Amino acid sequence: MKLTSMKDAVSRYVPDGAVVAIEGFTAFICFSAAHEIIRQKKRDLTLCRMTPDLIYDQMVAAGCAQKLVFSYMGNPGVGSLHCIRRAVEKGIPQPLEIEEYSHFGMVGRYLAGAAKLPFYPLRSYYGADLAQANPRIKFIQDPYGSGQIAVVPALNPDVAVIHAQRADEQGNTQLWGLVGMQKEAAFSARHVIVVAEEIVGEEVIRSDPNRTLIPHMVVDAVVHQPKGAHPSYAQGYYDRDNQFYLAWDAVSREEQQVEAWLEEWVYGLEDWAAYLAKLEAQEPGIWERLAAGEAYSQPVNYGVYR
Amino acid sequence: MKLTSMKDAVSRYVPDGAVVAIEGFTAFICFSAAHEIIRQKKRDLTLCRMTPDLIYDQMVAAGCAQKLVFSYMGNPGVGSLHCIRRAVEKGIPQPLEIEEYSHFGMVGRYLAGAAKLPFYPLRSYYGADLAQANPRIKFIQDPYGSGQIAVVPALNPDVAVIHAQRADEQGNTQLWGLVGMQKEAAFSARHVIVVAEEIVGEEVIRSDPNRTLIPHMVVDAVVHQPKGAHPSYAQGYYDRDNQFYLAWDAVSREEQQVEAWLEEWVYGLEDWAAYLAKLEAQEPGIWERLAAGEAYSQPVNYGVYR
Amino acid sequence: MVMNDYTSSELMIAASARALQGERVVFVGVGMPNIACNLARRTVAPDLELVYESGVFGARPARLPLSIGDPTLVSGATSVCSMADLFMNYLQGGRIEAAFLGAAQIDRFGNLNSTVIGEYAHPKVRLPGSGGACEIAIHAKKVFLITPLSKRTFVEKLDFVTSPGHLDGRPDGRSRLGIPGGGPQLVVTNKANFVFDQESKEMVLSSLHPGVTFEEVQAEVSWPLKSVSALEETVPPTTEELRLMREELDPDGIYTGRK
Amino acid sequence: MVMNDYTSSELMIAASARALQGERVVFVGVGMPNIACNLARRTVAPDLELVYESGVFGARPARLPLSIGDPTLVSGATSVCSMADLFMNYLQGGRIEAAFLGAAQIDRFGNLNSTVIGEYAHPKVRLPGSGGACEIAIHAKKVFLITPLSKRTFVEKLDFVTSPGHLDGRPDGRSRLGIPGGGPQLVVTNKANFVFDQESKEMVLSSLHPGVTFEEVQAEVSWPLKSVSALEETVPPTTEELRLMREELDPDGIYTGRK
Repeated sequence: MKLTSMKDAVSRYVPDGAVVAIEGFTAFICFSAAHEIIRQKKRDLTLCRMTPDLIYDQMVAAGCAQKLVFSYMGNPGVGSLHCIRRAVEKGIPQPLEIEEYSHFGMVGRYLAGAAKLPFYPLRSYYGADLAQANPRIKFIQDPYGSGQIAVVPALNPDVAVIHAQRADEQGNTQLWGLVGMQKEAAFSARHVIVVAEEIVGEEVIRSDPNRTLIPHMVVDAVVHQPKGAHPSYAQGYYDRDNQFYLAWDAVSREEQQVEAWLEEWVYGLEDWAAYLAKLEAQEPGIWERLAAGEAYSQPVNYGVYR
Repeated sequence: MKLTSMKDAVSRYVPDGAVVAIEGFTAFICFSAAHEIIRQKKRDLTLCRMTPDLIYDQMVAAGCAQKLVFSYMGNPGVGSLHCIRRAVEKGIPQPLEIEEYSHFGMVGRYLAGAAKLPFYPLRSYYGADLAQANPRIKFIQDPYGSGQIAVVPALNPDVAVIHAQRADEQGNTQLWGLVGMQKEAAFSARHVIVVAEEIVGEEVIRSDPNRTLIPHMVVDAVVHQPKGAHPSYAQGYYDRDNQFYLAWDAVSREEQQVEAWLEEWVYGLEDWAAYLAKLEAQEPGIWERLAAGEAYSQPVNYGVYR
Repeated sequence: MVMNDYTSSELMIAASARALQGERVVFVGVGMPNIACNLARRTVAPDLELVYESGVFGARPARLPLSIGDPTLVSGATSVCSMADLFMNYLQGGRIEAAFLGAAQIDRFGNLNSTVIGEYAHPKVRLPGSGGACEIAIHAKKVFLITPLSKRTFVEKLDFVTSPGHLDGRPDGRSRLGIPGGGPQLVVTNKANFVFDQESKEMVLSSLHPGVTFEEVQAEVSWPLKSVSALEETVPPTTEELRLMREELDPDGIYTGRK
Repeated sequence: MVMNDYTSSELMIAASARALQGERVVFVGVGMPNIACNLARRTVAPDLELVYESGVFGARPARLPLSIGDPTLVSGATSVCSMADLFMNYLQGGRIEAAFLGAAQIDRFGNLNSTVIGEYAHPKVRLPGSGGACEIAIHAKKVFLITPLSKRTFVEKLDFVTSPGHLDGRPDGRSRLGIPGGGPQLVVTNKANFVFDQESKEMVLSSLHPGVTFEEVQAEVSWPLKSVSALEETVPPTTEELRLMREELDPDGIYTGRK
C-alpha cells in the first residue's frame, strides 16, 4: 500500500544529506512537500531543480540545503530569489554550494539519469563561460566528424517529488499541461514520492494509457494532497497565486521577516491541512480568486479489441 | 493550404532516390502512401523503418528501393518477409543494399535526427556482431569514466510519412496508442506528409494540446485517408487485418504471385478509394470484422484562465 | 478431458511460467512467452506486469494478442509510451527484471543468433535480425530462452552473434564489457530444460521432460552436454495450470498446440 | 487620449514587433517581448507562432501571461510538450526563427551576461543565470535584444559570458565554434535602436528615438559608438499599434508603462 501521509513519506524517503529533486517547471511545484521537509528540519540536502523558485528559496532560508543544482535562479515574472542570494552572496544563514547548468543542460542531465546513460550530448555552451565555471560540463569529439559537442553528466537524485493532477493508489500517475521534466525526474530517481491532487480508480488511468507518464513501478509513495502545490498551480485544478509570488519578494528581502514567515506558516503548523485552513482564514475568497474554470479535453476512442 | 490528395503529396515530396521513412511501429503503417509510391513507379528509394513489415516487402517487390535501413525484418506474428529475403538473398527483382541496426539503434537515430544531434549514445552492441557488420555503429569513451558506449548516427530522412488518427488542416497531428517514433520521425525529416483518419477542427486539437505530438510547423502536406493504414490499423478506428498478414505470407513466397497481386491491388487501381471498394466487394463484412468498438478516454480539465 | 495428457507446448509454457516466481516486471513477446507470463500472473507471480517493446506497460489484453503491436494490448493498459521511453527509461533504465528470447541458433554459453544463417554479406538464410533482442539480452536482469530442441539450433558456433549471452564463458565476461543484465538463466525446450553453471557459465541439463532420455537430448545438442548433479524430471503442468491455459489463456489452442 | 503621446515602452514594443515582419516561429518570454510578439501577430506577422520554453507551441492566452509558466498559455494552445522535446526538437532542432533576450550586461558584439556581477566564485550580485538563454542565443536564427539603455548594461567587458553573441567580432567566429544560429540582429532600447555591422559584427546605432541626441545615447554606452551611414529617427508607434496595445494586449498598462 503506497498511499500514505506527507509526514510519513518525507520521513521515510528524505534523509539528511539526500540529493532531492522537487521538480515541476514553473508549474506543479510541490510546496506541501517542501514545507514538510522544512518542518522535519532535514539538513545538508542537495537541492536539484531547473528553477529553484520560491520553494527552494524557502528551504534554503530554513537551512535545509548545503548545495543547489539549478539552471535559473529567479522569481519568475517578479525578480530575485533573495534568500538564495543571501546564502550565495553572504553565506546567510549558511554557505550554499552551487552547481550551475543551463536549462538544456539540466534537461540533458535528467534524460541521462532516467535512461541510465552516463552523459547526455547537447549543442550548447559554445562561446560561453559556464563550462569553465562548472567543470562537470565537458566537450567531446563527434565520432562522425562534426566537431566538438558538449556533454553533461547524468543526474540521479536519491528522491524525486512529483506533483500531479491524478494518480491511482499504486502510483500510476497522469499529468497534463506543463509536464516539464516530471517523467524523466521520476525515472531518474532512486525513490519517488508522487503527490496528487486527486486519487482516482485504476479504471480512470486505464481509460487513457497514453496520459500515464509515470508507472507505479517507479513510485514508492503516493500522497493525496489537494492544493498541495500552492502558490504554484495544477493545470485545470487551480491557478498560480501571483499575489503570493509578489508578496514573497517583499518578505524575502529581510532575513528576520523570512524567519517570522516560516514560523507562522510552516513550523507553527501541524501539516498542509493547517496551512490551507490558515490561507482560507486569511482570504476566504482565495479559491474563487484562483479558480481554474472548465475546459475539458475532447475524449478519444481507444477501442475494445476482443 | 496543406490539405491535398495522396497522389499530389507523393509526387511532390517523394522524388526518385529519396530517403523515405514511412514509420509506425507495428501500428499506423501507411499502406495507402506505399501503394501510391508504387503506382507512381518511384525508383532508387532508401527505405527506413524499424520493422519493414509488409509495407516495404511490397515496395521492394515493386522495385522502388535500392536500400533498406531497418532493425527487424519479419512479418510480425507470422514469419518471414519473403520479397525482401528474395532481394537480399538472390537479388530478385534487384539487389537490395541493407543498413542494419537494433530497435534501440533506430530509436537513437530518430532521436538524434529530430534533435539535430550528430549522434545518439546507447548502451548496446556489447559482445554482439552488429557493430562489425555495420561500421556506422561506433563506440566512444564516456568522458565521466564509465568506459565505452555505443553511438549511432542521426537519421534525417528526406521525407517522413506519418499516419495518425486525427489532424487539422494545418497539420497539427494527434496520435494515441502505439505512438512508436512517429513524433521523432516527423521532426527528423526534411518534409513531412501526415495521413489522417480524420480531419478535425482546430478547436478539437486545442482542446487537448498535450495530445498534439506533431505541430503544423513541421508538416508539409496533410492527406485525409480513412482506413489508409489497412492491413495495419489505427487505434480506436479499426483493427489490424491479421488475415491479410497471413495471406501475404502465402502470396509473397512466389515472385509471380506478388506481381499478379501488385497488378490487381495497386497498378490496376486508380487510388486508395478504389482499393477500399475492391476490399469491400471481396469481403462485404470486412469493416465489421475489423471494427474497433468503443472505449473512450475520460476527459481532463485544462481550465480557462482569464 | 484427461488432465495428465498434455502437449509439450503446455509443458514448456508451464515450466516458463514457474521460472517467473515472484517477478514483477517482465519483457514479453507474443506466442508461448505471452501465455507463460499470463499463466504466471495467475499463479506464481500475481504482481507481474507485462512490458511489450511496442511501448506498453501493464497490458490487460481482452483477447490473445497475435503480435506485439496488437491494439488489444493498448486498450486498458496502465501506460503506453513511445519507443524512445520504452528503450531508454524502461529497458536501459534497468527496470526490466525478466525477459523471454528465442533464436535460430544458440551456443553453449547462451549467445543467440537471429540475424543470418551463413555469411552476413551473402546469407544462406536472412533472418529477421535483432529487433530489440540485443538490448534485451544486455539489460534485462534475467533472460529466459524458449525454443524447440534441435541440433540446427543448439550449435557449437553461431554464424552471427545477435544477442550476447555469457559470451566466452568467463564469469566476469559481461561485466567487463559493461553489460548490466545477468544474461541467460534458463532454457526451456520441448524435451528438456537447461540452466547455466555458476562457474563455467555453460548451459547444462537441469531437467528431462517425462519419458525423455539424456541420449535423446544429447542427440539434439552439438556440444558434449553436462548435467547438474541432481538431474530431475521436469514437473508436468498441474491440473490447474492446464485448466488456465485451456479455458482462459489459449482456448483455441493456437500456441498450446492443441489446435 | 492623444494618440501621438506614447510611452517609451510602447515605442520599444512597436519597434520590436516590426522586427518580426514575416516571421513564423518566435521564442518568447513574458513582459515586453510577449506583447511585441502578440502585436506582430496582429500586424506584420499574421502567421507568427509563439513558443515558450516552458513547452508551449501556438499559445492563445486568454489573459496577459504573468510568467512563462502561466496556465493561460496552456489552455487552448496548439501543442504542449516536455522540456526535453522543447529544447531538443524545437530549439536545437533549428525550428526557432527569432527569439528575444534581455541581460544585465551587453558588450559591443552582443554577448550577454545574466549570471553574475563581479567574480563568479564570489559574486557582488548573483543574477538568475542562463535558464534557456545560452541555448537560445546559440540556436535561434535571429536574436533580438530588448533592454533599457544604461552604461551599467552596455559595458566594455562582461563579467561573465552567459549567452554568446558575435563573440570577438570575427565574422566567422560563431560558425567556427559550430554555432548554428545567426546571433543578435537588433537591440531595442528606450533611447535608440542598434543593429550589428555585417563586417565588424559591432553594435552600431541605427535609429534615434524622437527627441534623443547621439550624445545622450553615447553617454549610456561604454564604448565609442558608431552609427550606420543612414542614421534615422525611430518611427513612433502608429495609431493602430497604440490602439492594439492599449485596448487589446495590455489594457492595464502593466508592461507598456501606462500604469
